[in-house]
Amino acid sequence: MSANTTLEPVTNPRAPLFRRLPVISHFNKSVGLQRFMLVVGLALTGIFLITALAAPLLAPYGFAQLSDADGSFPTQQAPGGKHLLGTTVGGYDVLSRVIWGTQTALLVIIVAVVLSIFAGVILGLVSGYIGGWLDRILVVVADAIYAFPSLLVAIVMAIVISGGQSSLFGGIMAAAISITVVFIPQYFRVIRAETIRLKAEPFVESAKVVGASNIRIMTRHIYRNATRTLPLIFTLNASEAIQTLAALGFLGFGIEPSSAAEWGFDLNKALADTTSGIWWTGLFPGLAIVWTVLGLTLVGESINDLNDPRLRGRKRSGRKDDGGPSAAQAAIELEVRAQ
Amino acid sequence: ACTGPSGGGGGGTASGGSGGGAITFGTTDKVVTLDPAGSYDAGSFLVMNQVYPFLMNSKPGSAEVSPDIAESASFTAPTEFTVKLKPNLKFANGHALTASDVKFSYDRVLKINDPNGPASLLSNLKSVDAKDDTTVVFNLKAGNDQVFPSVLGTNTGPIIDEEVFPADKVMSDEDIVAAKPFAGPYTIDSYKKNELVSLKANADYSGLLGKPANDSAVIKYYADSNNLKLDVQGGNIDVAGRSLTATDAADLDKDSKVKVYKGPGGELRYIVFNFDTMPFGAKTPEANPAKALAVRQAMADIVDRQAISDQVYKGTYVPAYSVVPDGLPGASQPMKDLYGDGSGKPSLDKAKKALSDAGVTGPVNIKLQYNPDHYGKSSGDEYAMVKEQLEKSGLFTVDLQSTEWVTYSKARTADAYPVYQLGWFPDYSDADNYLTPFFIPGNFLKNHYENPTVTDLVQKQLTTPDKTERQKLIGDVQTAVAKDLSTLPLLQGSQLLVAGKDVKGVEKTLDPSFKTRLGVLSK
Amino acid sequence: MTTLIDAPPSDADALLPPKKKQSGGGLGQYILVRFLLIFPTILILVTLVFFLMRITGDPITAAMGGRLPPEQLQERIHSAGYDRPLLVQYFEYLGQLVTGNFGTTLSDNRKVTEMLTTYGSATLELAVNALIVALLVGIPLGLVAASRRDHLPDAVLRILAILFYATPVFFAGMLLKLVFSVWLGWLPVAGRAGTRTELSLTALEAPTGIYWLDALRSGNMAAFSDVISHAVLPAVALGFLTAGVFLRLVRTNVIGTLGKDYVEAGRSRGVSEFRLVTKHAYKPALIPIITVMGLQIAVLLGGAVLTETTFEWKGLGFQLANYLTARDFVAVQGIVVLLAVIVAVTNFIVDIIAALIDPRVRY
Amino acid sequence: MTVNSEAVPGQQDPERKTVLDIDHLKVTFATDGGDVYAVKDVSLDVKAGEVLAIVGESGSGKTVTAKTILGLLPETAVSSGAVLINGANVISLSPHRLRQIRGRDVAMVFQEPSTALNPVFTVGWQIAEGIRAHANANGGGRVSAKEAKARAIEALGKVGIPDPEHRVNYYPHQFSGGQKQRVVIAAALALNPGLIVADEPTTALDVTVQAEILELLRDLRDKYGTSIVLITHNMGVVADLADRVVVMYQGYIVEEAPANTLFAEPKQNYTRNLLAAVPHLGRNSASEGLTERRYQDEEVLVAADNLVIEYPGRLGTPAFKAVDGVSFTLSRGEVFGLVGESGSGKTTIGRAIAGLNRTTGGSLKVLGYEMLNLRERTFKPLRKDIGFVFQDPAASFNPQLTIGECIAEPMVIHTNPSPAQARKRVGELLESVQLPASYAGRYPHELSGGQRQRASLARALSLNPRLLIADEPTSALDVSVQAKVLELFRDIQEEFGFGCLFISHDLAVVDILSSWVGVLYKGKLVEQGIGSQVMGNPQHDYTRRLIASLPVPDPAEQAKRREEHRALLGI
Ligand SMILES: Nc1ncnc2c1ncn2[C@@H]1O[C@H](COP(=O)(O)OP(=O)(O)OP(=O)(O)O)[C@@H](O)[C@H]1O
Ligand SMILES: Nc1ncnc2c1ncn2[C@@H]1O[C@H](COP(=O)(O)OP(=O)(O)OP(=O)(O)O)[C@@H](O)[C@H]1O
Ligand SMILES: [Mg+2]
Ligand SMILES: [Mg+2]
Ligand code: NI
Repeated sequence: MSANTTLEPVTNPRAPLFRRLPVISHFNKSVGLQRFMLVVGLALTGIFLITALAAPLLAPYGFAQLSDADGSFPTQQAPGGKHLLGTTVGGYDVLSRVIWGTQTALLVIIVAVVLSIFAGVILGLVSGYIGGWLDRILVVVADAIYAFPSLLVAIVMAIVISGGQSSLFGGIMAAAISITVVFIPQYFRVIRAETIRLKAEPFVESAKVVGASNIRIMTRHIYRNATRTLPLIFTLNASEAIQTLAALGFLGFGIEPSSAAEWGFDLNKALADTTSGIWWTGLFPGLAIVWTVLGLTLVGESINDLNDPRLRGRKRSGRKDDGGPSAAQAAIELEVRAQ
Repeated sequence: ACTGPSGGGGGGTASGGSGGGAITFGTTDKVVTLDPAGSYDAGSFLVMNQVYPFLMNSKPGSAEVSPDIAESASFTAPTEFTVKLKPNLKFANGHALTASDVKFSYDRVLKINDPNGPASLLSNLKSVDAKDDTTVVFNLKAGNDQVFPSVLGTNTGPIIDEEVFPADKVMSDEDIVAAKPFAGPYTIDSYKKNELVSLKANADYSGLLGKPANDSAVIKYYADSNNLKLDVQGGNIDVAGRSLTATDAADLDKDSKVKVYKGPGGELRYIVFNFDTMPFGAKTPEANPAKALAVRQAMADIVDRQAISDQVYKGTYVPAYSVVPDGLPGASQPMKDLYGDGSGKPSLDKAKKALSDAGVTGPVNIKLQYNPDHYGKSSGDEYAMVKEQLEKSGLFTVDLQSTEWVTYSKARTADAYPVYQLGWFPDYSDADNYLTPFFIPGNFLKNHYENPTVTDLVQKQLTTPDKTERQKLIGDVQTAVAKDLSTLPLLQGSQLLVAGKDVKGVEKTLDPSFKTRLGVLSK
Repeated sequence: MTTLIDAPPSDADALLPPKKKQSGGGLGQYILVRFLLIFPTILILVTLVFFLMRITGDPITAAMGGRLPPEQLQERIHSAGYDRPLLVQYFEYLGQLVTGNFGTTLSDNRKVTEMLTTYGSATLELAVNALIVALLVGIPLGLVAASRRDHLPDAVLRILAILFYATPVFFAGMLLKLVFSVWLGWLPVAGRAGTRTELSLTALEAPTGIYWLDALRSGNMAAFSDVISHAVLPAVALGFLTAGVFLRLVRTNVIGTLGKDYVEAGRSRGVSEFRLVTKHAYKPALIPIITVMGLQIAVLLGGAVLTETTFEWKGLGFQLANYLTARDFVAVQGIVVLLAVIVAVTNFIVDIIAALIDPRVRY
Repeated sequence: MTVNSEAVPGQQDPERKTVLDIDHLKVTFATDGGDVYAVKDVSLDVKAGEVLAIVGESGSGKTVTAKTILGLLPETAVSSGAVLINGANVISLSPHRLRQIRGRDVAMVFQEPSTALNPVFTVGWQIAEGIRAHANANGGGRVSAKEAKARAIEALGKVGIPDPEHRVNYYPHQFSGGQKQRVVIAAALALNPGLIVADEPTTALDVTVQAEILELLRDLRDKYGTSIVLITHNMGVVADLADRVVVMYQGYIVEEAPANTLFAEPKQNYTRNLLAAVPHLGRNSASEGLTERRYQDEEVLVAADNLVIEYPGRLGTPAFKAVDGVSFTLSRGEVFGLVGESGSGKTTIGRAIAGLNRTTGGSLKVLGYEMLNLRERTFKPLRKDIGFVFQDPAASFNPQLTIGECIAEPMVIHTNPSPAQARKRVGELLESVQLPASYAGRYPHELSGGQRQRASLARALSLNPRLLIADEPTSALDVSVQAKVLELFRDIQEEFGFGCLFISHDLAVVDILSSWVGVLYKGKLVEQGIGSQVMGNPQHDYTRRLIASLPVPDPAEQAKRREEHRALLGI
């Protein structure tokens, strides 16, 4: 009689908190190639995060700085000397803008993902649990938005929102909210699907039989179990947020250079440079995008694989046949008799 | 009025006319519509100027308008502008082109009054009379309108076939092309909107622009000026027009396969001051006209136009020291003398003095707005530089913000922006086009600037037939507004055309009329 | 943008009759309901876009805001009817839609239907090209990765897949253009065809708008090779993005089915590993793969905006960006409706195909 | 080479060839939590034409041993020792040689017929695939598709699929569960292997179907002399089919004996306990000697009258009647046993009583409350009087909460106790189900299956319910654990005296607990009565078949029963 394979608990709830944290618990579970991918992803992401937090220290100049005590920066200067990665057509220091860009990217990720998690989780929980017409309508709406090219939704939203001004805050909010709109359906779908699955789980039903109220069931029983996949979605969506932000910037719906440094925008401006032999203005922002997305995606993918028992690799039993429990039959006999 | 047989010259690729092979012209300006009643933009005009006849047009090399398919055109009374057509004019479809078509063309623009159309240019036109087959009289509301002849050479001006166009609605491009109502230097051979237009020289045209030097021309449309640049470099197109970025232009300058031609440009980029809301403006708590003026003056003293031109635009835009771009009859450069060091360079001392004289202490906070998507990709860099210059003086702190165009153009007239960027492409090549729309009450800036003297001067120059006198008046207006600083002109665009080495005649179309005539190109 | 997350099965399934129905007539009804679901989807998108676009402003301000005094602007807006109550405009628009009248674009005065066919065929061509690249690259590599799971080829392929995905289309496009067009000069920079080819194709009677098809029909081989050489870079830039997703999708699903009892059963009968991967595991995996591939059409179209912009490929995505800037809501709505229809119909077809592959649905 | 030709279906022939010889097999898995020693030391052999049963509790290493025989272990496993099939050692064989052996020398029958068949290929294709895979190895060149198909048809015929020429083109879903298992067996038979390894081949099937499959396997052995390694945890199946039995425990073999000997005189303690724990129909019945229904005069807790429960069809499809006109009563103190095959509607009735399903017709009164048109708000006060024990104890606890929190949940909702009160009460409850009070702080996955089911019982009892619904509370447990839980259940029921609806598909289990038994068949209650009478003297045809199909854990008795019921079962 083989037990039903229910989703195995991702973490042992009693292990020390530290080891239970999403990424750390995943790290402990990983082996071999998967650990390699996770580690590379964590390293890339970590460098990104550190750069973002320490941008004021790391960046030689401000993101919109055009001159220093020695006078105006030269424009389109090749990498080297005072400007390690060169300068742009407007005279910005490329290195500084790449570094400050991490901050913009991080802010947008955080705002976008936090907003969409909130909205998506609440909607998903309620819709999945209550069901009925509300659910159907939300599903059709979410599916419609989900099925529609998300970048286009983001563009439309960016226009609607950037009706405000492109101050740093305004610009980031515009980008973040437009990304949020795109993500809500994703969170909604995932959480709703989980909720529906969990709703039929015996432990939820057992709460129902003892007369727990809907709110209590949603908050105490479903919520925590339904949100287990969130770290995964978080990382994957974070990388998508970067791409969407960059795409918006590239298409000219992003954040202006005087408000913040934004890679997609810089890349857009660099198009003309690249074909004129000025490769440094476009290459570095582009690589920064690839770097960040690669890091986040690697982390997300690894978490995904590690969460999925089917996909999780396991180390081979190293010892071929050492000591092992080759204890004698008699020992068993004892054990058996003792029962 | 139309007698000619219908359905004349069909397709056929037989080459006629003079000149050599086809010329390919690449541009990023898009066509709104080929129907003159429905468009008011450079892209549409580029095609219209090749295929439609005009009463007045400007000859290659000159900005002055003179009769195109007309024999003569002049004021026969202060409010009567009479045009006499050349005899036996014909459209490419065989229909005769008569005074009745002319009347039809102008009536139609006014009647349709399309939201995208040019009807507003004809605000001084009361009615049009076709006296006989070749005589047309334009009845004006205000007399002696010196710019009216110029207006006839703008988007409103194409003469169209009344047998083809519906009188009350805009016609689709495909239908227009199919009906061949063309009588300009070219006719349209094949048409793929905003992708490819192929033109064929029109043997029947005998107007001002002359016979094309090539027998056919192709206009190819690009969205990204970078691709345009790469294609002209690669020889896929012969000439690339307008909107090349500074980097592109600088790079092309170095390329031996192509030649960059630069001509005077009509585009003006300037900063607008809202007299109500700018620092010390009339509606601010510390309203003080003198201080406000001092702030404007100090800014004018400080901005380093040459630096912006060099750094951001690599010389594709040049400094502008007047509200009328250099090169137009009557243009002067009053701001060169009035502000800065007197030679166009900035002067910090002068700025300090201006402020302290007016009793302004401490750095003035300027809320500066620009628009990132309407005036080219470099606006951001341009204004970053303005901010940098202002702040470096220590006299200003700048809060620089940008807003997307539609909101921007609404908000600016709603007093939302105290100090902001705008740009201007002229409707026609006349200094007045830089004055009337800006400095008389009810102007489109809506910046609450009013100076009766300026208003008087502007109206006076408009009706002064004598050229020298008029130019002097125009100079006076420029000086007067330069003193008031309703706007602070920064840069003036130049026209850029890039052509393969083998292309001839490019420089002929680079004149202050800002019109591209494909007919002068050949190879 | 793409999503690498395994899409949960479409929620719309909740509204459908159970797929795995044993009784007769199930498929017919399934198809019908699935088909009917297209309409609310489109209605929702149209509604959303309609109201969103109105919030963003009107085309007249967009075009004339820098030229006309506010009074004149207002007068023009009024005469165009854009200042009427939104609901009135909305129902008017819906009424037009129902009668198949999509209107005329505001910013360049073209019949929306004509505009849609012109640019739609360009986008279709790009999407098909990219899809071919993606399938050719993604599926075999995905199978390799799945069968060599956790070994070196798998590692390399997975990182490659993520790299494909992590590189924004426009960055990839820029690099491709730089290398193959500017430096090597092998392939054209942008556009769908050279000027001469384009002219000859335009002259063609009843062109399909799919250039390589037209070129083939015209029998002009020079034109054909010109068209193909133009198509390569965009197809690769967009195709590889999707190929990364396909690779991963195939890998995950095939690994899933490889762990199923029936594969084990096949193995226990002595079936070779190659056949186990390519037949026993691949075909059942195909059902979810196809479903998610269907969702990828949205990604492809989204990516097309960027690809088209980068390569000056005059298709819907390219136009959409333009029309959005011009606040040409008639055009934007037209394109959105078309894209929504494409996405909905593709997903519909994909669901039907998936249902047909799955023999359980047939009875 | 194959063995079948020389097989003799005799019984005790020492000369018979050994087809499988396992020698000191060890299998270790690498897992997240370190190495798992799944098989520690296993040696056994199988003679031609013999049925060897491997029994043992869950996790004892039966499946791993079976998979090793075909070399099907995952990459994470490392094995040592020897597994000789016709002289070739599977463990050290090259993948290519291994592939030749699989299917030809040894074949496998899986537990779940529905997952062992690829849903997107026809059964014929799947069988032929195995045949063609061996085409070249046999030296006979390629087998044409047609020939392979002919052989597939032949194999289908052998396992008793009617109309095999036609059915060969069917997809798996077009067969019933039992037929699917026949197809799986046909696929295994296709190359006439000398040995078939069958891992729990009947566990997923209803008893009636199980009887048919067992008959089929016996037939194969008798007709073709195929050796069978039969893995099962069901002692009845062992008694029915096996010649020899191997008992596994924690990766070791603890006992090996001919079937008759083992059942008659088990040598090892473990085996003895195991056998004792197996419920045996007719022994230890709760209704022993009753002649009329007990507790008839007690308060009626549940009264169903012509109860109908439908599951709504989706969008136009007609509703599905899961329960159709069922009438019964359940009184205080009584244990009502509800049996029936899978899908007969047992769970549906249980859930309806607990207010988890809506009823659609007839009347269902629970504690006096009419469940038709149930309104959650008015029903809620009654919930504290109803307890529910779920089938799978692992799934019925929220993995994020401790056992204590879970058990306290009903109290918190209904009586709002102080934390100290709750803690105290949880301790008492745990003790009443014979768990240490300290277990309250553990998380569900830190308990064994049997312990979890006890905790689940404690939770159901926390508010002293008057009515308890237990839906297959022991079917997820090993027999030995099941026996203990059943015993506990019986004690507690006697102590608390609640009325209980006890649902199970296992007649023997129901018989142990309930005095009144109802038999459900396709949503209809075809028979109800005193347990011993229903089991001993079934009235309804279906009940008779059900009882006849149930193998009893005693080879001699089972052989007799088989003979008796041959006609009834139609085999
Ligand atoms: N792939 C695997 N990875 C790690 N451990 C495994 C694997 N397969 C089986 N095991 C472990 O090996 C042991 C024996 O498992 P096996 O499947 O043989 O049990 P079983 O006797 O068949 O039990 P059941 O009656 O539940 O089927 C168990 O402890 C199990 O957890
Ligand atoms: N939610 C549901 N929707 C539709 N049909 C259902 C649903 N739940 C159960 N059924 C159907 O109702 C019938 C009775 O199901 P039920 O779960 O009561 O059977 P059961 O006797 O408990 O079987 P088992 O022994 O397998 O648990 C089955 O045919 C089943 O397919
Ligand atoms: Mg097992
Ligand atoms: Mg059940
Ligand atoms: Ni995406």
